[in-house]
Amino acid sequence: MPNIELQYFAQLQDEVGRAHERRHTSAPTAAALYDELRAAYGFALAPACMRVAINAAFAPWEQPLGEGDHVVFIPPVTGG
Amino acid sequence: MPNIELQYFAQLQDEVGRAHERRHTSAPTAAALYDELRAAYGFALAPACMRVAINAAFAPWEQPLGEGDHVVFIPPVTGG
Amino acid sequence: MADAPVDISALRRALMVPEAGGFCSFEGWVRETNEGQTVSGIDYNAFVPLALTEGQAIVQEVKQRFAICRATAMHRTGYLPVGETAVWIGVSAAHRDAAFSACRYIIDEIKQRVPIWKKEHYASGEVGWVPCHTL
Amino acid sequence: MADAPVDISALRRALMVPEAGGFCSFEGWVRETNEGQTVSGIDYNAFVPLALTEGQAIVQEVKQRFAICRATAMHRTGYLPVGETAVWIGVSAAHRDAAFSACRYIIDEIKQRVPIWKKEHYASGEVGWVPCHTL
Repeated sequence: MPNIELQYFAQLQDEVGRAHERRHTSAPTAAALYDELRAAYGFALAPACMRVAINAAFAPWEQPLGEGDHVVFIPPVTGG
Repeated sequence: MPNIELQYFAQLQDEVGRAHERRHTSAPTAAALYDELRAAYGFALAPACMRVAINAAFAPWEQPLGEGDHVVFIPPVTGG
Repeated sequence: MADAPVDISALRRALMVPEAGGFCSFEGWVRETNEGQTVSGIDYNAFVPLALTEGQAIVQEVKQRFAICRATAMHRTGYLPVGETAVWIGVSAAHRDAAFSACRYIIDEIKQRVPIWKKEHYASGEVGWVPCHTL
Repeated sequence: MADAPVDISALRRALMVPEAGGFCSFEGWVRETNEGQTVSGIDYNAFVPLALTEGQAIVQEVKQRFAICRATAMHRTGYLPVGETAVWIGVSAAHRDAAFSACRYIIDEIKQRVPIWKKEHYASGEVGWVPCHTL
């Protein structure tokens, strides 16, 4: 099972209660990982309104995850 | 014949050779006055591309002139 | 209308109100080339009383037409070398759309209506009145 | 991306090139009210590495899409009280149309794509993540 580096921002960070997490997961894709985390932490946001970044670049939800990948789920942005 | 206070700007000032002029004229309107000055100084600009200000406010070309009026013919503006 | 450099940061500060979330400004700078000629500076000639009246009218218009908080415009007169700020416009608004639209409106109207004329001084030593706005 | 106040006049100066005749800037200020609630300040949370990449991509895009000279964007992170400048964008161009269009494009894209999130602090003592842009 790959080791994934998770970083949380905005409301996800509040829901998890921390900004970083190292997680062993069998989730094959970013989409599956979000489902797993949503079940664990009760995230309110549906993936349809979000994006995912893998290793600090936007990536498709179906991108396979590899050992040591850094994953960030991106809630709707509100900067500016 | 009314006494008119003329002030010249931009290319008109160059054509007249000065910025101010006090002129006795029988021209009944601003339009007639411009024709008179154009004949005298050879202004290149046609009135169709210009506006006129009487007493520091834009005015119709056909506005009658009165004693002591301050008249400025406004070439196409190029500020900004 | 100003015949000497203006403290822009003071003009900007006067537009800051707590309800404003967006601020748009435009500056016109003296450009080095125009129509293929090298410019060393521009002499701005203005009919000041009417330029002030028209400028104030334009600012009133944007306050009626757009949902803005505050707006200011400043235009220099006299000789300005390349790189100097000839015109400054600032608009604050609750939202950015009004700030951009009002700022654009002001500069467009200044270029159409305010009695100011540019005499360009060229590197060649020649001078020339800009005939009219090309853009 | 800056976690402390930035010298805006230095950013502006870096956009001054002799070919530039127009300069448009946009600033986003922390506003006192949002959706009827009184705001005391906003905490900006950013995923900095990706925010930088996206910001640079947006600036590259405007250089390709619009006839501009230079463009810069700055966004603050951390807690800012009402009235502070959270975002600053500046664009210089030969002509004003490109300057306005590029400046507007940059702020619109920042609001759409750059991973930054606002947590509003209300006068009531409550805090809340802004759910999404309403305007």
